[in-house]
Formats: sequence, structure tokens, C-alpha cells
Amino acid sequence: MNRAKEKHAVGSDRYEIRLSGSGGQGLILAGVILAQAIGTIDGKNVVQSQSYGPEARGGASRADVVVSGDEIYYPKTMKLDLLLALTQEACDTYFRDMKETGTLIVDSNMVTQPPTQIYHGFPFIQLAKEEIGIAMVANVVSLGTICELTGIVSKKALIEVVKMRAPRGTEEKNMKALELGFKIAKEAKK
Amino acid sequence: MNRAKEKHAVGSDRYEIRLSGSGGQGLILAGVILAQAIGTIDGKNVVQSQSYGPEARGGASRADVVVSGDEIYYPKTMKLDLLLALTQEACDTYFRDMKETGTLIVDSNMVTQPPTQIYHGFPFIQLAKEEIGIAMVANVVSLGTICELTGIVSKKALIEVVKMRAPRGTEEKNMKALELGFKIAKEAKK
Amino acid sequence: MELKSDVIHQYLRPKKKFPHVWCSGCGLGVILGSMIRSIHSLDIPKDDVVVCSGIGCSSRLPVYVDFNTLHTTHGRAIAFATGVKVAKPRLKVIVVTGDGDCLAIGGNHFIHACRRNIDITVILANNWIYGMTGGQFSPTTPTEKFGSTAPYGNIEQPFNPCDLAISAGASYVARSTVYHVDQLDKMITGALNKRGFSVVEVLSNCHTYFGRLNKEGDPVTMLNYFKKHALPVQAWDKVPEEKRAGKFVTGLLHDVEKDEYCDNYEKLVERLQAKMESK
Amino acid sequence: MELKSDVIHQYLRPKKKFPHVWCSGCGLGVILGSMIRSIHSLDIPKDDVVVCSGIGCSSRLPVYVDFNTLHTTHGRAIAFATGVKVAKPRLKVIVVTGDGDCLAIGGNHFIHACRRNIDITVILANNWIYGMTGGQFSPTTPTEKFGSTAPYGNIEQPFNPCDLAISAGASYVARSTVYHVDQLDKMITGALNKRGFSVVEVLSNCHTYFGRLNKEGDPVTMLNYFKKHALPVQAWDKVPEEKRAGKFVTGLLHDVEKDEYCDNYEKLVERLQAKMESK
Amino acid sequence: MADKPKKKVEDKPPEKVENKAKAPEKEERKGSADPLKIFYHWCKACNICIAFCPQKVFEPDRDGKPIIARPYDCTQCAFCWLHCPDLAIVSNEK
Amino acid sequence: MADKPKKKVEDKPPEKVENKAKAPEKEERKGSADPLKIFYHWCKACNICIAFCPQKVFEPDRDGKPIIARPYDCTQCAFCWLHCPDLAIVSNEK
Amino acid sequence: MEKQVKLLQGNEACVEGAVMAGVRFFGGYPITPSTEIAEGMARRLPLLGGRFMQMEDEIASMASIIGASCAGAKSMTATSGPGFSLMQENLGYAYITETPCVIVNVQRGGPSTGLPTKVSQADTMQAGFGTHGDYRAIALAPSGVEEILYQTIEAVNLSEMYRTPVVLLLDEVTAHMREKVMIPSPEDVDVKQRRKPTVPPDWYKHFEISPTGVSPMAAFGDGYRFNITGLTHDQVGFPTAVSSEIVAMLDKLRDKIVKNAEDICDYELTEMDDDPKVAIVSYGIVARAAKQAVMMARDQRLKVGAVRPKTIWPLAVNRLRKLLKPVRKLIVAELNQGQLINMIKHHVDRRHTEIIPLQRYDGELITPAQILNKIKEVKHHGTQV
Amino acid sequence: MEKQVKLLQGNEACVEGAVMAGVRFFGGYPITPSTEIAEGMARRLPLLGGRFMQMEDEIASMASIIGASCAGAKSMTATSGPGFSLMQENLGYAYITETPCVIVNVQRGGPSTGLPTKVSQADTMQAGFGTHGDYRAIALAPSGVEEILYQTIEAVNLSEMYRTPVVLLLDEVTAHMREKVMIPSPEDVDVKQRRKPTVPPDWYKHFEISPTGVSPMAAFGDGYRFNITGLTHDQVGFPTAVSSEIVAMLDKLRDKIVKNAEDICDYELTEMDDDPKVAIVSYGIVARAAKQAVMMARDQRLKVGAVRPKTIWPLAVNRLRKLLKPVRKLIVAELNQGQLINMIKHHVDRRHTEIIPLQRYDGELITPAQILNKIKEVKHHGTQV
Ligand SMILES: Cc1ncc(C[n+]2csc(CCOP(=O)(O)OP(=O)(O)O)c2C)c(N)n1
Ligand SMILES: Cc1ncc(C[n+]2csc(CCOP(=O)(O)OP(=O)(O)O)c2C)c(N)n1
Ligand code: SF4
Ligand code: SF4
Ligand code: SF4
Ligand code: SF4
Ligand code: SF4
Ligand code: SF4
Ligand SMILES: [Mg+2]
Ligand SMILES: [Mg+2]
Repeated sequence: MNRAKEKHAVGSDRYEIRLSGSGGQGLILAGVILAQAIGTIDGKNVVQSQSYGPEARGGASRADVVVSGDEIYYPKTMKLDLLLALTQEACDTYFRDMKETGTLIVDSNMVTQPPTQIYHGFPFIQLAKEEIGIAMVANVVSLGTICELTGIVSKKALIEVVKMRAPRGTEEKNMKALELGFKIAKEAKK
Repeated sequence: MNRAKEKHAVGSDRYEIRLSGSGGQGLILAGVILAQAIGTIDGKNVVQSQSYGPEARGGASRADVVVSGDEIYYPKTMKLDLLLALTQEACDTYFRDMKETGTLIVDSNMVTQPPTQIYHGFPFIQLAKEEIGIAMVANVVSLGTICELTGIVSKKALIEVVKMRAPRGTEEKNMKALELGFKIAKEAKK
Repeated sequence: MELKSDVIHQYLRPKKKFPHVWCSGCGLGVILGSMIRSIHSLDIPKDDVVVCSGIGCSSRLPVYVDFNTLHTTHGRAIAFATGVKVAKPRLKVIVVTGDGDCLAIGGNHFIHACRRNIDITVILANNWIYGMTGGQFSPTTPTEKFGSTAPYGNIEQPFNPCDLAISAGASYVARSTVYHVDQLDKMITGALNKRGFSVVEVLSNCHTYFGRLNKEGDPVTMLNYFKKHALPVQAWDKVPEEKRAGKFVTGLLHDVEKDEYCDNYEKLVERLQAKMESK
Repeated sequence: MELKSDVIHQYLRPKKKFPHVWCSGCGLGVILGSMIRSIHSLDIPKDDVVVCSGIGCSSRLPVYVDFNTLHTTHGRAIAFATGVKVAKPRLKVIVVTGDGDCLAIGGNHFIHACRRNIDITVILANNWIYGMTGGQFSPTTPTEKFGSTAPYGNIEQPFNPCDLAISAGASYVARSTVYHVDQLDKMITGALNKRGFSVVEVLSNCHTYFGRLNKEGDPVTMLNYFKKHALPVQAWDKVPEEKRAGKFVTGLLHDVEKDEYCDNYEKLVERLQAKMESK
Repeated sequence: MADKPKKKVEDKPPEKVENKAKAPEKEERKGSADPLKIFYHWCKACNICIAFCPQKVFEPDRDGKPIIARPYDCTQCAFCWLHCPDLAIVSNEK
Repeated sequence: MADKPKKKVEDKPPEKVENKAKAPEKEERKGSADPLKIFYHWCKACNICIAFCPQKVFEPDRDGKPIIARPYDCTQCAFCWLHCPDLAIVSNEK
Repeated sequence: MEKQVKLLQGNEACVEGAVMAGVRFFGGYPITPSTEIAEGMARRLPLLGGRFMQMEDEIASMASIIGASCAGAKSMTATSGPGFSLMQENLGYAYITETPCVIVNVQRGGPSTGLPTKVSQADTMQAGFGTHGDYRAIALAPSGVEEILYQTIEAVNLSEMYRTPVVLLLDEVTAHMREKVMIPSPEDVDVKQRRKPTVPPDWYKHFEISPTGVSPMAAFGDGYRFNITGLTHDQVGFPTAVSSEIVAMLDKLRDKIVKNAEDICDYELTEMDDDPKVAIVSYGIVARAAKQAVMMARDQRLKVGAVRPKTIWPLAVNRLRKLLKPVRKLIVAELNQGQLINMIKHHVDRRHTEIIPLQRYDGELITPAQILNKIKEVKHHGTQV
Repeated sequence: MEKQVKLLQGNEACVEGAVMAGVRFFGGYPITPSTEIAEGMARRLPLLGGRFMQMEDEIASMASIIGASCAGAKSMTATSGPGFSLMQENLGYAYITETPCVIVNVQRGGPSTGLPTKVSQADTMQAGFGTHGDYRAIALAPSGVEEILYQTIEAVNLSEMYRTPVVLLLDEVTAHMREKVMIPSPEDVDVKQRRKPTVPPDWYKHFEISPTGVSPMAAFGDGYRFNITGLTHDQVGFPTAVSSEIVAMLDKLRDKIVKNAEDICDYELTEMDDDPKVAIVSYGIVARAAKQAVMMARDQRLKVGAVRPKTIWPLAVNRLRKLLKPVRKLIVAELNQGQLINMIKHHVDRRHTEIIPLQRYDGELITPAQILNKIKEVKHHGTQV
């Protein structure tokens, strides 16, 4: 099956995202936020799923989001358009699930041996720690970056959902993290 | 279906017996004794069954015995060759299950309105009470009578099984009851 | 009691043929009468009474009485009753059950209902045997007694159902027998009056199986047994240990005030609704 | 104790990968260690030990130990164990179970095994919650505490598992905690040594669910809770009622001699065989 | 040699019962002076009333059912109707 | 904003575990003079030993695992190895 | 409007649907992967004045919802395979007593404890034949989150309309994935209520043989006093051993389902308009892969269609036969070793239609690629169709 | 010799057979109409040094016999529909752990409490599909008292040979009727034992994939220490989530039955030699009526035959197809609303064979006359065959 056909086959604007890293990095939540923003505010169709069971306990944790303007038939990812990897292990595990033309975004400190030359690297965790004060918001930083880089979700939607979902008292930090994500992506695009 | 055909159809020597009366008259046990004598000693094939469940609680109680020299296919009675009825109710209920040529034996005190003219009547219960001293052995008396009248079971077998099955201390009474049964039947045949 | 002796008949189902299915002399009929008198004495409308049961001779009781009746699966009556009660708490829910139904297959539902202290009354007809299936030993059959599955005598030890109920959390626990009908009426009335989970264990004669297999023959013999071996709790507490041997204690054994499940739930709902309104 | 501290490792399954599946700090690992030390101290050959369990975090224990292990269905371990024990009475049969496994779905098997006084040791890891399925309240969750299915606080009342076991007929009943490891070792050793049905309730921390949902966070906090609120039975009996409030009693709560089920059966068989021979 | 007591079968009555009575019929063998009514269609002759009546009011009839043999001895103590398992006795008082 | 504690799933470990160790390996960070051995591959950094050691022998490392910081204070009281839920501590004595 | 769109997990959608359909009693026992349903109910019901009970086990759960239904509440439980097995006895009681209630079975790998966190469709046959005796089941199989919401409502409605337990067969994937759901406003939801009796109490028969085949149903406390029993019973509700009454009862249980099968069961069709000679039958989550595969196949100019029964029990047999008339090769794709295929084999005329299994049971989904490959294989081996 | 002939009830014959086959542990809970089996075992086993246990319920009964089997005893339980429903969860555990044991289900009318004292064959499908997940059952259906004895032995043997639970489906009539039974002498009975491992303990895998498809089985206390779990497991017995291991396990459960189906399942043929175009398939007690009807029909010069599978699960499919090849009209007679007929429809080529149901479910037997009538009807309506 050549790639052109494949693209066509799965629906013209189907877009498959995987956020991956290790447990505790908040990637499931990030996936839910992303899906919620795209689905309930941007108004596209969306399916979010995650590894459940043994896999979820292994080294690599992941959240998948499939986006489409049309009906989404198969709910799980088939070939990723976008992979976010916050650890080397996740990157190694999931890179093979990507399309050739897919976008790879990694934490540049954690993924020291990227499997390809074409990727975007940002030190999400370090930045989160240094600029926001807690490493835990690295997930939100990366969401901002994804938004800015791919446009798969609107800023407005993302801001709204992050606000809504942020635990009380952390709204500000999370908004700052999001902005940070936008910023570094914008800079990278330049 | 005419009767000749029917006879043939069910196996040339198939013979169907029903012992009926009311609960507590010991007819199930009589059925088991009869079946055991025919099956394990006379060496014919035999199936004994009884009403179980609601019927067994109603007025009429019954024990069926199907006898054959050949394999017995259908284990339940289809058309009775022999009906023993110790109560009017049992007689009324089961008479319709008899073959036209079947043998009807009743307790002549209990069955005051026999449904046919062709039958054998004996005052089993009264005789048991008067001659043996307990009404309860009427079942055994009637077994003796059946044996003598029909020859469907051998005397030897019946004696052996009644001996075996009689509760300790009652052997003698039961043997006397059996003999009484033989006797009254023999007299009747004369 | 001010009861007319034939008040019972007003509570029997007109469409259901009497006499009942039980053996001549079976204690279950006495329990039937006692339950009806107790309900009557409390003036509970028939429409508000639900009588649930499982499977067993004792569980055949509801079909005769003119209430809402639910004849369920073996051992599960209390769980069904729980659903009925929680869905419509104003109903008076009674479970009639046997030692097998309640304590063998149904033991778990029994202890959990005790624990929840849900407002259900259990009338446990304990005849020390599985009557309906023909005399197998039960969890209350005394050691060494015979059952059709204990042909050499029972090697197991029996439950004390009242102790079990108390330790599991029931708020009202009583014992009586089909001989001690006055006491029985009082115990059942008390149980019905109790807000919480109440258990009345009634020793009942199954002479047909327990009696026959253990040479305690007829109903009269068994009733006499109950008469002789019962010791009311007031007396029990006073007699010395050795005098208790072979006897059993009767009367109200346990009566405490505790939170009832449906009440707790109602309070929770009120609290939540108050909170929602205040928002 | 004369135990080498690393004796435990000789009992872990070589083929089974360690570390175990339990959360960091989960009390179940402590129970695992204690059970192994107790078996070791009694010199029971590995081949003769059978460890059964149902389903739950606690029920995951057997897979790590190098005995005969039977990981069964939720709540039924005791019934499986009964079959094992009765079929081969020389085996030492241990059931490791949780508060949900043993007392919710498995309650009936538990009380019946108590009643039969069959020679099985139950180690009941009571963490007041269903750990494995994610923190639903259990039959031992204290009233008002939170669970994922008790989002507004638990309105039910908890069992006291030891009381239940005693009233149902167990012959050895003890309680300890994962903080009180010396005591725990003693209680389990005692249980294993007992001929009859023995129960050791071990309070164990599930900080991941019970702790988190009830703001008792981490393992250290929960262990400290056990430390502060446990009162050994010797002390318990002496302190006045009001000093007991909020505390729980630990130690050997019940230890009586009774006929054991397998022994009774063996005696029956001998009696019958003697009778047959004499014929 | 009668049957051993009949094997009980689930959810079925173990004894022969007469299903003739639809509702209690007031049958009194001894006229209205009797202290009690006995519904003979329901009575299963268990002997409880006869054996336990403290005043020995009853005698068994041929079938074992109670005949009110000594009506004037009855103290209305209630034992019989409270203990009749077939709910076959009611008082004529009140 | 990290995940809420992860939903537990039946019969699966709720925490990330490292499955690298096959059998206890004796790893000693402080040389053989140490009173204890700690199997770091098994240790899940629960903090129990560190918090409860009566002699405050341990200090947490970067990952929260115990470093035997004050070996000579250890009295071999056994608390740590009896309470380590991961069976990751053994004594060097005896 | 905006508020009406939510991102929900399948299990959450089930809770939404249940609440909308009027379920006010839930009795359950937690089990993966259904637990979120109980948790959602525990949170929601008290707010609505309803009742959530965590019972001591699944047997009690099933009993409690039947009891609650007898008292007039719409009731539900949720479980997975092991719990569903335990419910079988009391489920049979619900069938014979014609008591409306809904049982959600979120399937996971079996048998026994099996694969608690993995997807499966291996309880299909059990949903039709799990309890002893003759009966007919209704079992729905939604294939997405929004549909779970609607089919939960449908399940409650069917249970009320036909006075019968209804099984909702979910699976681990649909239960846990999140999709966008348009929450309908209450006015837009068609909520059915069981038919209540209109006769005076003395005339009331709880199991009356009525023209519709479904008896009106009074609740305890409504002023009708009646008997319910799991014994074979007459119309009034008393045990019976009379042949004609037994047969009437069993036929009623069967006919109210079988005769209404064409109404109860609905099909979703994908690319079936041009009478493809190759088609896929699949249900639940697998149908999503099938649909995807059909799209992929059509892209490759392969004439293929897909049929998805939304109801597994009963199948609308006549419609199915008609639908599949042009089909020569029928791929039946399931997450098991072959279960619904048994029933398809019955109903489809195998003189004309060859039936080809596609089965997966390692706890993973059948992928569109697998189906597409099968399509090609079938096309290749078959006579040129 | 004389002593060898006994008049036995079906349930008594089952006890005889079990004892002969070496059953030494029985865990049960009484239920009509199976109770006499428990009672017989309670009497017999202690005399033989075996153990009878009356458990607290059927769930515990099933658990106890699995436990006993793990400890090395041949074990058995007996129940009826409601109890069989309760056993389903642990029955699944026996399937997945491949633990030999025998479950006797003396069928009565269902669903639920149903008709406790009446005859039925309505648990046929449940015996094949009652528990959740994929598995294959063995279920035998004897049709007379003597055969009950032999099939009980066979059930124990099959369970030992294939390391699987085996269901023996009796019914109220065969269970309670008395027939003459030739009690075989012990030497004449072929008693099978499970294969024991021959490898050293360290090499032992409780679920080894062996050439025969059945793993040798050690007992607890034999010196092998191993793990048994109801989770999907690898060959050693540890839980696994690896695709290939999952598939291997499930295929093993299926294949050891399916591949041996022609060995496991046997047919009794009546008047099938002259290739009758009309035939009856029936099993259990109904086959007795069918045989009678065939005799009656032959008497009337109607060319009819009868086929009786002695095993309901699995059917020897190839043999069945071959057997029925000449048959144009096949009457499937059952005491239910149509259960085995489902499977017959699968397996028989319906292009050539029309399948006609004959069902009765009022708690009474199908009579020879009913079958004969059906035969005539079929002959009449059909093309002249
Ligand atoms: C699931 C199930 N198991 C077993 C039975 C058979 N059964 C019916 S009643 C009964 C025992 C009843 O004993 P008990 O509750 O003491 O009632 P009794 O007849 O003694 O009043 C049993 C075992 C059943 N109906 N259902
Ligand atoms: C029949 C059945 N019902 C429910 C479950 C789901 N389940 C697995 S473990 C568990 C609760 C375990 O609680 P507990 O025994 O306290 O063990 P813990 O995890 O707390 O140690 C439940 C409900 C199951 N596996 N099987
Ligand atoms: S069998 Fe026993 S319990 Fe049942 S009705 Fe007869 S006497 Fe009563
Ligand atoms: S969830 Fe609770 S019980 Fe389970 S391993 Fe974690 S801490 Fe222990
Ligand atoms: S009321 Fe008392 S005295 Fe009168 S007949 Fe009855 S038992 Fe005897
Ligand atoms: S107590 Fe009742 S049933 Fe018994 S003999 Fe007297 S009247 Fe008849
Ligand atoms: S043995 Fe005691 S003193 Fe030594 S490190 Fe451990 S806890 Fe501390
Ligand atoms: S107690 Fe054990 S697991 Fe916990 S920190 Fe110490 S060594 Fe590590
Ligand atoms: Mg009883
Ligand atoms: Mg727990």
C-alpha cells in the first residue's frame, strides 16, 4: 500500500496524535484536555484513548487522540501524524507507529538519541521547572507547543479547557505553562 | 391406529403395569419390588417409574412397571396391560390409560363403581387387616395376586425380593401376605 | 392480646387454595399465624407489607398471605428484599426464610444485611434441616444428628444464628419456638416495630425429616422438646452454667439503637439537596 | 527470633520477576515477609504448603512464593482451599485474602469455614478498601470514610471481622497490623500451629486509595496511624471504655480447642472401616 | 409393608392434602354451644390440639381429627388455635 | 498539572515498577562495612525505612531510596528489614 | 448549546444515558472494566434522589435490582464477565418473572479472570444462553461512546416496554475511550415507562396474557397485592404444573421477543446500496474497524459493504436475510473464537452465501488492515464477484 | 453373576459409576432432582476412604471439587439448573485451569426455579455457553439408567484424559426411573488417570503445550510447586499479556476438544443402514421415544431412522454430516424450545436436508406417538421420498 493511498483511505483529514512518556508525567490528562478542546470547543470529531492494563504500567505511558472533521470510524490510531515523546523509551517504542511524514516532538533533554533527524526538540521539563517552578506542568507546556506548531487545536479552546481543568489554585501556573508552550514553538517556527 | 398394529409396534412382548391407589398404601415400594423381581431374578428387561412432583401429592399415587424380553425403548407406559387400583379415584383416573384387552384388578371394597364389567376384585385391604393383622401389607397381598393371575413375575423371584426388602421383624407377616395373595388369586381363577 | 382468633383468615389469599402444602403438624403453619397476628396488631396496611422469601418449605409461606409477596431464588431473599426496601422505603419488608435458605446458601446476604442494619425483619424458621429437598443436614443441624446426607451422623458444628446476627450488626435479635407462641408473637411484633435489621429465629419442627431421621417422630414429641429445652433469657442469665447444658435461650437477646441504612441514605440525599439549593 | 533476615528470599519464586506489583510502600509486602518467616520458623516443607487466594491486590501474594499456589476466583479462595485440604489433609493450607475478597463476595465461605473449624489459616489483609479495582468502599470501610463509590462518605457500618469469625466458630482469631511486625509474626505462627480454623486479620495500608481518598496520604502516615491506635489485648482489657474510643484491639483474641473437620471425618472413616472389618 | 416416608420433592407438598376447601367454612359438629369452630377441611389431624389442650377438651375422631368432646371444660386458653398449624381452629368467643 | 493518581486496574500493578532485577543482587553503596544490604533494584522508595529507623541511619537519595548515611549508628534493631514492603533490605549480621 | 457537548468515556456515557432514561436504582459490585459506571452512579443518583447500592456481590446486585424494579424503580447493574456469570441464576429469575431491569456487561477477556484489562466480545453467546432453561434475551451492542448513551436509554426503554431484563454488551475499549457526545436535552429523549394496570386490584393479573404479549405491571405498594415467583406460574402469579399454563408462560417469554425482533433489532449499513457481493458483519467496537476497512476498500475500488446489528439478541432475521441476499461472501468479524457467527450461520442461506470467520482473541482490536486483507483474500479466492 | 444385576435409579447408577471411575471427593449442595446423587455419595464415599462434603452452596461446591482435583483427587458435583447457573463462574475457572472434574446437571424445567420436579432438556445450550469467554465444553447425555453408569465413568475418564471439566446432562426422568443394570466387575471397567509429569520438578510446566494437546498434571503435594491462576497464563502458569501466549492458551482449550471431537462423541444409530430419507435426531431420554417411534414406523413400512449423539458437546461433526447425507428430512426432537437444533443447523448441509423441529416443554416427555405423527406429517408434506 503506498502512502498516498493510505492517506486517502483513512479519511482525508484524519489526524492521529500520541502523547507519550512515563507514568506520572500527566500525559493522559494532557490527552483528555487536548481531546476536549478539539471536540467540545473546536467542534471536530475526536476519540481519545489510552493504554490500559499492563502496558500502562510498563515504562512507556501514552494517550492517543484521533481527530477528524468527518466521522471517525476506527477509534484507535493506525499511523501517527504526531508523536510527542517525553522519554527516550517512549520515543523508541512509538516512533515506528508514525507516518513517514509525521511530526515528532521530543523533550530534548530526555530524548538524547532521536531516531530521525527531522524532529522538534524542546526541554519541556527543564523549562517547566525553571520558568514555572514545577516540573509537573511540562505536559501543559507541550500542549501549548503542539497547538502552536500544528494548529490541530485552537488556542482559544486549549486555554479554556486548561483553565477549566486546572486544580484550584494552579490556574495561573498552568496558564503560564501554556503560554510558555506557545512561545517556544513560535520561536522555533521563526 | 388399530389395536393389532399398536401391539406389534411396541415390541411383541412389552407388558405395561400400573399399581395405583393413594399415598401411603405402599404402591411405589410394591412397584420397585415387582420390577426388581422381574428384572434382577426373572431376568427380563424392566423399567420402573413413578409419578414425581405435584401428581405424586394429589389424590392418586402410582407406580409403573414396563416389562419386556426385548430392549425397552420408551420407558414410560403408553397403554397399560395391567392396572391395579386400590382406590376409586385411582381407578377412575387411570382406567382410560388401559388397553382394551388389559387386565384390571381392584380392591373390591374401595372401588365400588368399576368402570367396566371385566375386572378382578379382591378386598385386599380388608384381607390384609383381617388375615395378617395390618392393613399396610395390602400392597404385598396384591403383588401375590398379580403374580398368580398374570404370571408376569415368577413366584420364586417375588418371594425372594419380598424377603429381602421386608423390614426386620416383618418378614413373616410379609411372606404371609404374599401367600395370601397367591391364594386368593388361585381361588379366583378356579 | 386483644386479637380475635379468626383474624388470621382475613389475611389469607382468597385465590390461593387452602389448606397449605406443609405436612400435617409442621411448625411453619404456626409461624404463619404468628406473623399475621403480629402485623395485624401493629395495624400495618396490607398494601404496605412485602413478604419475600427464597426457596424451601418455609419460603413457601408468602404465597398464602394477602400482601405483596416475592418468592425468589434460593438464599437470595434478603438481597431482593434490600432492593425493594431501598427503592421504596415506606414499605414494611419481611423476609421469611429457613435455616438452609438463610444460613447455607444465603449466609452472605444475611450478614451483610445485618451489617447495613437495613430496616427489614427476618423470620428465620430453623428446623435444623433442609425440609423441601428431603432432609439433608443444614448449617444448624446439631453435631451427630442424622440427615439424609449425614447418614452416619453430622460431623459439622452448627451456627448459632442469633450470635452470628449480633456480631454482624443486627439491631434486634430474638429467638422463640413454635411451642412458645405468645412469646413468638411478641418477638415478631417487636421485630416489626424495630427500626433497623431485626431477626427472629423460630425453632420449628420438621418431624417429617429431622424428626424421622433422628427418631423424634411426631409433632407433639418435637413441640414437647421445645417446651422442655427452652430457657427464657431472663432465666438463662441466672442459672449456673451446668444447668444450661442441652438447653437453648429464648426471648429478646439483643436490642440496640443504631443508624438504619435507609435513614442514612435519606439524610445523605437531604444533605446533598440542601447543598445544591444553597448554591 | 533466630531468623536470618534474608531467609525470605529463599522462599521467593525464582522464575517470578521481582519487584512485586504492589505500590511503593504497600503493606502487603510486609505481610508477605511475615508469612514466609512464620512458615520458615515452623519448618514446614515447601512442598507441603498450599497458598490459595482469590482476586485482589492481596490475592496477588501467592504468585511470589515458592509453594503450591492457587490463585482462584474473587471471594472463593476458602472454598477452593477446603477442597484441597479435605482431599489431602496432610497439606498445610493457607488462604491470603482481602477485606473485599473475604468479607464482601466471600463472606459466606468465610463463616462456613469458621463453622466447620477446618484446619486452614486465613491471613486477611484488611486495608478498608477494594484496592485492585481502584478504591471502592468495602465491608470494613469505616462509616463516613470516602471511597470511589462513597463519594459523599460511606453510610454503611463496617464488619468487625474478628467478632464475626469468633461467632461463626473459628478456633483461633487474632489481629495485628503491618506496623506491628513482631506481633504479626507471632500471630501468624500461632495460627499456622493451630489445629483448626485460624484467622489473622492484618490491618494493612492502602495509601494509594484509602489513604488518598481520605487524606491520609502516604505509607508512613498510615503506619503511624496503626502504631498510635492499636491497643494490645492485654492492655485493652484493662483500660476504661472511654480510653478505647478510636482504638482497636490487637493480639490473640480467641483461642479455643474444638473438633477439627478433617479429624472428625478421619474418625468417621475409621469407625466405618472398623465396623466393616468386624463384619 | 408400606412405603418408607415419601421422598420430599422441592416446592411440592410432602403430604396428601385435600384441596376441596376454598375458604374457611364454618362446620360445627356439636352445635353452636361449642367454644370453638374447627374447619375440618383444613385440619390435617396432626394431633397437636388434642395432645396439648390443658383441659383435654378434644377426642380424636376416626381420622385423627379433633372432636370437641368436652366443650364445657374449655377455658378459652387459646392454646389450640394459636398452635394449630393449619389455622383450622377459631374461637367462638368474642 | 499531572495526572490524578492513576486509575487502578484489576490484577495489574498500580505503579510503575522496574522489572529489571531477576533475583536479589547484592548492591552495597557503602562498602562491606555496612550493617545492611539494600537491593536497590527492588526498593520502591516508599520512605518507610528512612522515616522509621530509630537511629536515623538512612538518608534518601535523589530518587528517595535509602542511603546508609550513618552505618555505625545502626543497632540491628531489625525494624527496617521487617518493614520493608519490597523485601529489599537484609542484615549483614549473622 | 455548547454545554451540551461533552467529552465522555463510554462508561460515563452509560451513566448519562441511564440517568436520562430514568434509572433511579443501581445495585452493583465493582469489577474492571465496568467500575466507572458504578462510580458514576454513586455520584449521580443521590443528587437525583435515587439510590446507589454497592452490594456484597454480583448475585446480590442482580437480586437487588429486581427487587427495586418490583417496587417500581427503573433499575440497573453493571459488571463484567465473572460478575455476569454469577448473575445468571437471578437473571433467569428476571426473565421468568418478566421484571424490567438493565444489566451492563463490559466485556473483557475470558474465560474466568482471563484478561481483566483487555478487550473482548467473548460473552456474546452467554448473553443469549447463560442461564438454564428456555428464554429469549435482548442484548444490545453499541459501537461508540455516543451510541452507548443512546443504547443505554434504549436498553431501559426496551426493558420497560417488553418487561424483560436487557443486557447491554460493552467492551473494554468503548468503555474507556473518550468521544464527543451531544447530550440530548430531556425533551428530545423518548423515555418509555412500563405499562401500569388499569383494572381494579381484584382483577389484576401480574402475568396477564394481553393482546400485546406484554402484561401491564403494578409495583409493590401500588395497592395491588400479588405474588411473584420464579416457579413456573399462571397468569395470576401462582405456581402451576398445568401443561397449558406452562406452555403459555414459556411461549409468552419467547414470543414477546421473537415476534418483535424486527422492531427490537436495528442494523447500521455501510455501503450496502449497490448490492456488494462481499460484506462484513460485525458488531460493537469491531464494526468501527469494519467501516474503516470498507472505506479503504472502496478507495481501492473494491465493492464491499458492512452490516452492523445494533442488537445481538434478537437478530431481525428476516431483514438480515434480505440484506444479505446479494452477498456471496460474508465475513463475520468478532473478538472471540467464533460466537455470533453461529447464529449468522443459522439464519443466512448458505446455499448462496459463504460465511468466512475473522476472529481475534488476544485482547487487541481487529484492525481495519486485517479486515481489508481478509476482503482481498476472499475476493481473490472466490469466484470473480 | 446374579449379584451383578441390580435395579437402580438413574441417580443411583450415577453414584455407582462415579465410585467405579475412582471419584473420591464429592462437594455438593442438594437440589431436586439430583439430590439422590449427593445422598448416595454421602453414604458410599466414607466407606471407601473418600470424602463427601455438603458445601454451603453450589459456588463453593464447584470450588471445592476444583480444589480437590488440584490436590489429586478425582472429584465430582451434582446439581440441577439453578445450581448449574451458580456454578458457571467457577466452571470457567476449571476450563481455563484445565482441571479435571465432573459436573452432573440433572435437568428440570426452567428458567429459574421453574418446574423442579419435571423433565426438561433446556440446559443444553447453557452446557456449551454458560460461562463467559471462549472455551469448549464436553457434555454427555445418557438416555437410560445403565448408560448413566457407563457415561459417568466415561465423564470421569474424559475429564482425566483431556484435563477438562465434563458435564453430565441427566434429566428428571432418567434420574428417577429404575432399570436393570449389569454392574461391571472392576476389571472390566477401563478407568483412566490423568497423565502425571515425568520431568524433574524444575522443568515442570503445569500448562505445557505437549504433542497430545493435553498437559501432564501434577497434584499439590507431589513435590512440584507451581502456580495455578484463572488469569490468562503462560505454560508455566504465570499470568501473561503476551499476544502469542494468550492465543496459544485459548487455542489449546479449543483444540484439545475440537480436534478430538470424533473420538469424544459417539452416536447410537437406529435403522440407519438402509439410508432412510427421514430421520430423527434426539438425545437423552427423548431418544428412547424416538427409537420406539422408529420401530413403530418401520412396522408401518415407513423408512425412518434415528441418530442419537451420546455427546452433545462436542458433536462429531464430520461423522454427523456423513451419517445424515442421505437424509432429506431431519426431525430434531428435544424437550425445550429448540436448543441442539441450533447446532444441527450449523453442521448439516441444509441444501439437502430440511430440518424440522419437534419440541415439548411442558414438563412431560415427548411420546413415541408424537414422533410418529411428525414422521407421517413430514412424509406427507415432503416430496415423495
Ligand atoms: C440454587 C439452588 N440450590 C438448591 C436448591 C434446592 N433447595 C430448595 S429448598 C432447599 C433447602 C431448604 O432448606 P431450608 O431453607 O432450611 O427450608 P425448609 O425446607 O427446611 O423450610 C434447597 C437446598 C435450589 N432451589 N436452588
Ligand atoms: C466475580 C468478580 N467480581 C468482581 C471482581 C473485581 N474485583 C477484583 S479484586 C476486587 C476487590 C478486591 O478487594 P480486596 O479483597 O479488599 O483486595 P485488595 O485489592 O484491597 O487487597 C474486586 C471487586 C472480580 N474479579 N470478580
Ligand atoms: S418437610 Fe418438614 S419443614 Fe417441610 S412441610 Fe414437612 S414438616 Fe414442614
Ligand atoms: S492499590 Fe492499595 S492495596 Fe493495592 S498495591 Fe497499591 S497500596 Fe497496596
Ligand atoms: S382453648 Fe384451650 S382449653 Fe379450650 S379447647 Fe383450646 S386448648 Fe383446650
Ligand atoms: S391442631 Fe389443627 S390440624 Fe392439628 S389436629 Fe388440631 S385442628 Fe387439626
Ligand atoms: S536495623 Fe534498625 S537501626 Fe539499623 S538501619 Fe534498620 S531500622 Fe535502623
Ligand atoms: S522500606 Fe524498602 S522499599 Fe521502602 S524505601 Fe526502604 S528499602 Fe526502599
Ligand atoms: Mg430448614
Ligand atoms: Mg482490600
